Amino acid sequence: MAIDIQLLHTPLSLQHCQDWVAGAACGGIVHFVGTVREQTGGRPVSRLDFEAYEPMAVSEMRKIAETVKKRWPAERVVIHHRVGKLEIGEIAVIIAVATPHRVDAFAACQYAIDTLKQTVPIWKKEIFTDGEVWVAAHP
Amino acid sequence: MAIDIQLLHTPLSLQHCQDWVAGAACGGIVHFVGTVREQTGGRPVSRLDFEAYEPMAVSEMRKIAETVKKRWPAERVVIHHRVGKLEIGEIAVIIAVATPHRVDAFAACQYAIDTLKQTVPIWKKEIFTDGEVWVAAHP
Amino acid sequence: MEIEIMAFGIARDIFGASALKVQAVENSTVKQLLEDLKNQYPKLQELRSVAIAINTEYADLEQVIKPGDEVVIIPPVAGG
Amino acid sequence: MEIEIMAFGIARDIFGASALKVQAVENSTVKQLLEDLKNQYPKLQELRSVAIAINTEYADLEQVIKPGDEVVIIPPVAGG
Repeated sequence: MAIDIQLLHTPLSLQHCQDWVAGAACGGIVHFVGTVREQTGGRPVSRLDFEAYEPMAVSEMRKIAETVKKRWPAERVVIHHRVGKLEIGEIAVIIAVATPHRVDAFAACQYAIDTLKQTVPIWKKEIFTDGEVWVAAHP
Repeated sequence: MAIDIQLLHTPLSLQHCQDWVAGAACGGIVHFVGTVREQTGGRPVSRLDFEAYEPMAVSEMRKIAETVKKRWPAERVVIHHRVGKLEIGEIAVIIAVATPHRVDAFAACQYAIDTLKQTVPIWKKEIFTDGEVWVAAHP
Repeated sequence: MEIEIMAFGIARDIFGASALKVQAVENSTVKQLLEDLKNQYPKLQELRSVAIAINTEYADLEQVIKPGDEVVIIPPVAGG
Repeated sequence: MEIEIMAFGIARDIFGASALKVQAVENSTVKQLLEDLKNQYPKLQELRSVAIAINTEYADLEQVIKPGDEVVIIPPVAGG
């Protein structure tokens, strides 16, 4: 199977993703790496808590990877998402797509992260020094 | 300086690039990784030889990174290119761009690899079992 | 019929619990359940969106909830 | 005036050397140099493109070559 989906409670490894997607048939690999930013709208963030409805999150991530494989000539697709408490600078998500030609890898990787943010049941709470907020919950 | 340009005779490290670009101000990092494919137009490749007009290659790579910083709100830009003999599956190029918002990282990274292929004086020779050819030399 | 609803993120904070049991008539739809929940927990109305998942899939508003279904309230997601 | 031209990639194969010395009149332009080289080495005409770099910058066709310039012939590049 050319799809690797993982929801992990431990730090994500870009090297692992690269090693997994890199195949001899593919010349172009695009990785998207999402990390925890130190501030939101100028307000300093102390930490992020991610939680997931895990079986559905894995299932929705798999759907995204399968759609990528249908729409683009992708040989390999990795989607790894972290859950739990994350410090500033830690990696929350890695998406890696390997295709014979690079234009497809860019388009597919961008589709995957855009869709992940819309459909995968994962929630994050930003912890500030003086409070906390569920990200994107309110209009 | 927020730009890291390297022309290396030794294997490239994606982890090194990630560690270098990952800053606390950036939520989105896009890496392009170009590897040596096992075949070209159905013909099996044994190896690739890359050579560069090194001072100009570094200068042209730096121009690309500077243009990226001008056109997009990129915090960090890495362009590493390998020269010398590469085996199938080895990494020839890594471009990493870190921006506050992911859409810019995708656009900037794609611009950088597209431009690198057009302007940077690096040449590659594909070595087949029964011959060799300078890639893209002829129409 | 009794429906157990699991809650994550801000929905759990609004419910004050990670699971909730509600009474519903037989053949209740997702739409009816959402209306009841929004009436009982008005803060749900302030959210950018509220969806229901049944058995780990997003459910249509017209979908009928069956006994034994795994029902989850999905407040606005924010992965990545 | 004598111009030394460095060559890489397929240009080196066509020249049969990694550097070449050619005689040129004073104030020779890049355009004249390229025409001379293409006449002397007709295989250059078969390439997708041929450019000249002077002092590590792509040179315009009208640029004048000065004594001491670092001149490099740039066949089609193929990095990445």
